[in-house]
Amino acid sequence: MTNANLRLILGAATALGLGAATQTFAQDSIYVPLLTYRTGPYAGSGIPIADGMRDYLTMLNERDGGIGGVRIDIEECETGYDTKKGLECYEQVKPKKPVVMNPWSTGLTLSIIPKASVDKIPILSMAYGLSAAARGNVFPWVFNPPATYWDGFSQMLEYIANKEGGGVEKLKGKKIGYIYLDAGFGREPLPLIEQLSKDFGFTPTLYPVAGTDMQNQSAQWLNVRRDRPDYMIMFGWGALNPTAIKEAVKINYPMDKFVSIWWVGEDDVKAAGDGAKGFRELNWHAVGAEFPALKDIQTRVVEKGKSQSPKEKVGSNLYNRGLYNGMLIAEAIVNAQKVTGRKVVNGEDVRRGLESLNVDEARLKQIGLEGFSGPVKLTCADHNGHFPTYVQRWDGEKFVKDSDWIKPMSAKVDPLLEADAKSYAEKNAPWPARTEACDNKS
Amino acid sequence: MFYREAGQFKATYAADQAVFPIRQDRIGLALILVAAYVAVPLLGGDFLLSSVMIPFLILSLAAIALNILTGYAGLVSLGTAGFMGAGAYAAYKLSTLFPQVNILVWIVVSGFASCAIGVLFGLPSLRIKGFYLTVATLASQFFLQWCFVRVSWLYNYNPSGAIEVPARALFGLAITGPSASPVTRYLIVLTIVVAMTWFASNLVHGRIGRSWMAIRDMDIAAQLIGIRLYPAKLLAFAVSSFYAGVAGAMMVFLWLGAAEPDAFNINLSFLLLFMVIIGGLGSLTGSFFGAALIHILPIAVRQAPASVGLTIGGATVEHLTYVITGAMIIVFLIVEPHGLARLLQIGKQKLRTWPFPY
Amino acid sequence: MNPLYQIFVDPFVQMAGAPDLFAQTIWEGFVGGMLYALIALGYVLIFKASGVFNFAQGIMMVFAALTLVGLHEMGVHAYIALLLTLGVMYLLAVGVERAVLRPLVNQPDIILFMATFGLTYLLIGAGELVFGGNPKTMIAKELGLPSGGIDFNILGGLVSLQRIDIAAAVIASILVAGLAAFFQYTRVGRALRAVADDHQAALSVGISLNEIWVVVWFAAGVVALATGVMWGARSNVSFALQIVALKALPVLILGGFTSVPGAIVGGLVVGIGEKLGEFYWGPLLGGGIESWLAYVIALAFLLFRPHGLFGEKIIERI
Amino acid sequence: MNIAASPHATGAQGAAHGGPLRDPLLAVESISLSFGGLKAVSEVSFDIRRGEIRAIIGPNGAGKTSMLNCINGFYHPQEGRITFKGVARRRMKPHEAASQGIARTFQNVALFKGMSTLDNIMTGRALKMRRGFLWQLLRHGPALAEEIEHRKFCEEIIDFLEIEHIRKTPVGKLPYGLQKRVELGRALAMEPDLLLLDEPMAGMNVEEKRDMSRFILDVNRHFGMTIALIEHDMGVVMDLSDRVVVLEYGRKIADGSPDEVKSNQRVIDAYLGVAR
Repeated sequence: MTNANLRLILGAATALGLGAATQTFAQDSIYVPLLTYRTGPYAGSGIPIADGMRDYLTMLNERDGGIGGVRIDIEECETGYDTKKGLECYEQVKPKKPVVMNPWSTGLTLSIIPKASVDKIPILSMAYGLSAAARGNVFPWVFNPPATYWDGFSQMLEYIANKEGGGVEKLKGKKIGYIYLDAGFGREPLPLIEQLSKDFGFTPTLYPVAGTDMQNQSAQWLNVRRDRPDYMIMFGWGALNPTAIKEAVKINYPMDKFVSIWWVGEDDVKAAGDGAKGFRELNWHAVGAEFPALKDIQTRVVEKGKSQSPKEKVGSNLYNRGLYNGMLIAEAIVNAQKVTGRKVVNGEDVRRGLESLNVDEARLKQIGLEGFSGPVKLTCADHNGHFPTYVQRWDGEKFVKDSDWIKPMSAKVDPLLEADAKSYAEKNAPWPARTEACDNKS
Repeated sequence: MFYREAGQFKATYAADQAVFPIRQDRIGLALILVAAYVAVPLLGGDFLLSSVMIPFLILSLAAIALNILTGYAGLVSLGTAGFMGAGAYAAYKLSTLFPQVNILVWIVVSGFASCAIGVLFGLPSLRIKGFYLTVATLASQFFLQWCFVRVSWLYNYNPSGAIEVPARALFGLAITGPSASPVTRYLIVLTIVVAMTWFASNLVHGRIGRSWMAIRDMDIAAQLIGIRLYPAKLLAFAVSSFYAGVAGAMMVFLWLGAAEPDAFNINLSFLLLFMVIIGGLGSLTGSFFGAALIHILPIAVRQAPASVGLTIGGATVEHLTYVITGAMIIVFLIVEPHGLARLLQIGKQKLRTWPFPY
Repeated sequence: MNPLYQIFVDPFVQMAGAPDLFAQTIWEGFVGGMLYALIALGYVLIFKASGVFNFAQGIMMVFAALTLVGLHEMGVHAYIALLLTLGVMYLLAVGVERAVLRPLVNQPDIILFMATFGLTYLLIGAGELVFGGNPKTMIAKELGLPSGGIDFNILGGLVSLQRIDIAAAVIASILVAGLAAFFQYTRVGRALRAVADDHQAALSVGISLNEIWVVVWFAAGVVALATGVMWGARSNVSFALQIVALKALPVLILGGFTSVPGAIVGGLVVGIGEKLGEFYWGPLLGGGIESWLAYVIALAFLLFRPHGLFGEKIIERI
Repeated sequence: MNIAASPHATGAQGAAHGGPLRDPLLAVESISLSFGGLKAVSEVSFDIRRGEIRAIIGPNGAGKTSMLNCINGFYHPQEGRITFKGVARRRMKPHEAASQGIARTFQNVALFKGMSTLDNIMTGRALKMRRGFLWQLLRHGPALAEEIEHRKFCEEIIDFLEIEHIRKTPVGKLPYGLQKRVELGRALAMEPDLLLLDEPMAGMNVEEKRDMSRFILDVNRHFGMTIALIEHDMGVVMDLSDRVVVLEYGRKIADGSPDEVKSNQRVIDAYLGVAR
């Protein structure tokens, strides 16, 4: 280590550090950082999600002048879906007193979960991250509505059972293939599969795809061809999705028996051409732009050039996913204002706001999203809600609703969740016990 | 002008064999240490400590690890991240199996686990040379990453598939976990990095370092003067992966706070190689330079538009960062192929003889 | 079941039991291997002519495909986009020669290797900056590439060949034959072989090294474009594809850095080997072993032939 | 320089130049070496006696360097055996040859280009330095003492070779003549019993050659080091060496004192290129 070297770094770094610390923020706005990934290997899903989140909040600023009259200070920080960059973003936005953190990466979520209670910033990891975080009594600062991956898996099984004529007993003797990204996310359902296959008597066959081989899946699909599973369930991400759908088309796998978790975008399916018609995917919100809120976005944000999204992407599956996330943020803030009576809320307030979140059908209608999704209601104990989802079908042009709302198999999933939350707290002992008061016991 | 060695006569070989024979260098080093131990923690904010200094130091240590292997022993490796992972997972296993032992002990001891794995993957280096060996190290990278995903025992069967960092304390002061202050973590990282740099410096300036460099420069001649290539190369792998392991353990425990296998992916190996080359092959100082440039420069680039009041999308900045980093690598290689460390050396040489260079 | 049985008997029983699947596996491996071979060919071309281990070859593949699709998205007709992309690859070759190779001539191999790392980053950044970071769909249909499959009811079952894969094999063969003819029958091609043998000798017969470098980098760019189109059609066009390109490195180990036939044979060995390995032996380890299998095969192989399948054994002299 | 006084040095002190010589230090018996079908050395026998300067000469491609490579274990002859200090062997690894006391310099300088002159010569002490890894880590106490002791030794070599001024210069930047000298220094640092010099004067001007000749003679006379030498400059060979062995196409064609060799008809033919 030599002098010139470090002095230089120190100089630059001090400037950065002080710069970040001394920047002042007018306390007449609510600071909502959006940790997004518009670059890197997963940018394909990251871009529409980021646009959806951002556009919804921008629309509130444009239309209503913010929330409760207080402007939302929106700032994006690019993570590239990389935990290290994500942490840098976290540290960068922290001094500006963010009211809620949307990490949009499982790795980053895991990194900041322990920090949340210390930094007093609630984490909203919408249907990703740590499933066990649904247990509000263990993770008072983490929220992951509206469903966990375990819920999702059980809902897909339920869907399959319904297709077979209803009732889980119809799963008996069936062979169900599971193709997944061989990483934490795709491996998460494995214990559930092990248990449910015993309970329901189906035979699981597993097809892991390594992160480095997402674009090279012919061996997995040859295996599918050999094993001839009755149904395929997919937990894919990034380039895994389009490649898998193409390969499935290639081996003539019946598309109506191919169901995916909720991370497949239109482009992923389109790439496979006509053969992909009939592909199924789980979802909990509508696709399309025929909602008043989305129309407001079109007129007030996109057409004014205040969005980075191309016009035709507004209303696409993952755009609406981001929008739903934006809606949860906004509703949490609304709720926080309601609970605390303050207009300019902070992280602790929004945590309370999230814990007593109750977006029922009336409220959805009020915010211009009637029929966009099911109601969502969180409690102190349940930070997820385990809400029903539905299955949508690719008709060659767009996704259309293909099933009714399906409830998760909570009886099967809950014990696993409970055990997992307990084990997390034990492994991370001393895990702080919940001291936060509860506004919403039920 | 102040950088002069005039009047500093060395009466003993001991003085001349010192790592820093010139007095100003020793004073400079002392000043840096004072700055690092006193000024940075006092003046720096959380962002500076957590996102600039801690990653910088940890990456520097990892770059030293790679520099020992590549810069000193001449074995180009693309598997450093895998070895870092080995250290991180070892530290995690050890700290959860024996929570009563202090975590700092395990962070250091975990180096031995990655050391063993490094030696294992170093075994082919006897027969394989040059780029062939480089590609062979990729085998270790991908295989280790697969193990981190597949061997559930390594991450205690966590459904998240990740390793998490439990909160641990030393003498009642939290050193890992969320309540450990950035200053504490920074000082721990700094101390480990300084100590290990000192050890590395001793090693490379002595017999072992000379035999590594001899192998790097001309392995045949090295053999003919009695250096046994295989043990020396394996030792380089062992020391290098030990350092990488400790860096990996620190990365998870004192920087990231939790890690998925993807934290140790091939891109990290690439980045470390950049750091070593840009900083200077065969220079410990260079490892710090390289880490500074590759880690801190992009942060500066990301902050730059905002600080001058420009609003450029985060994605654009990210793309620009790639372009700038790439261009910079090429430009640096053209301007000074031996890295920043050599530039510094040349600068010092000029200062020494200034104003009469001849 | 006895693990030895599982490793040494069972896979072969399966192969014999379902010959159609076996044939299909070989075919899939063959197609994948062809593409690996093409990427490896790009490395070999450049290594032979300039001694540079061009790490950016993988990125050149993505960059070429991205340029093609990006231009098409901007409303350019597919074939014109193809021509323009070729132009871009030529400019890239000229640029690399001017800005990277020429200033770095006579530097050690490792320095040039690192410079291509810089090039990799530059191309990632530039590509995403211009065309955006979202993955794109390859314009296979617009380029007149066939789609769909042909099914053969043979071997007691079904062997299904994709038309696009057949096209890939045909195009790869044409490219290889074309390159071979180019080296054999043109002045620059012959000069190129001379350079590969001896830089000094080439200079002494009055061939400009700079010119040759441009030609070689352009040839590697053309190969990259072809590979990018094919691989892009198999999944999509995004920078994640570069990881696939890394698979060409074990191919290089097997084939040797300097041998064109080596790249082709090595590619096929790796492609077929990893498919067979994943399909028949993968399940023993829970599958997904393809990510490292090729590297480990190559590594094991290196221990016996340290200079690859076709690489020349170097007698060390002092 | 006190190489002779060091306990590791050979016992043969001050053998008179050209005088009666003792037992052979090294004997080469019917060595054959081929690469593929190409015979580099075939059935060559000769010996090197303690304390002498033995020259190996021959036209280009005669197998001289291959011969040296066999002696220090870099090549493994297919046939024949080599007896060094009374121990016969056919296969040996280069580092074993080094530890038994064979050092050498190279036709094309094989210095460690990235290291300074001093470090190159210090590397020659590698075999003599014994402090283990842990001491090396600390570089204090015994490790430092050892380092300094060997530094002293190397400084003596540096003095002897008159290269004090380039002590800290990276050898890659030195002119060729100096590099050759540093290489000799590195070989001397090994305190070998047998020193193999492969064209130590190639590419040097007259003055440099004179210096180098002086160093070689000094090393031999004052320290009694046995030297085997390949050289093309006949004047130098005739002046320096006690006995000369002549190779052509891998075969020995003459062996004897410089005068004998000079008048040997086959040698004259070989050098004049008479067709046979």
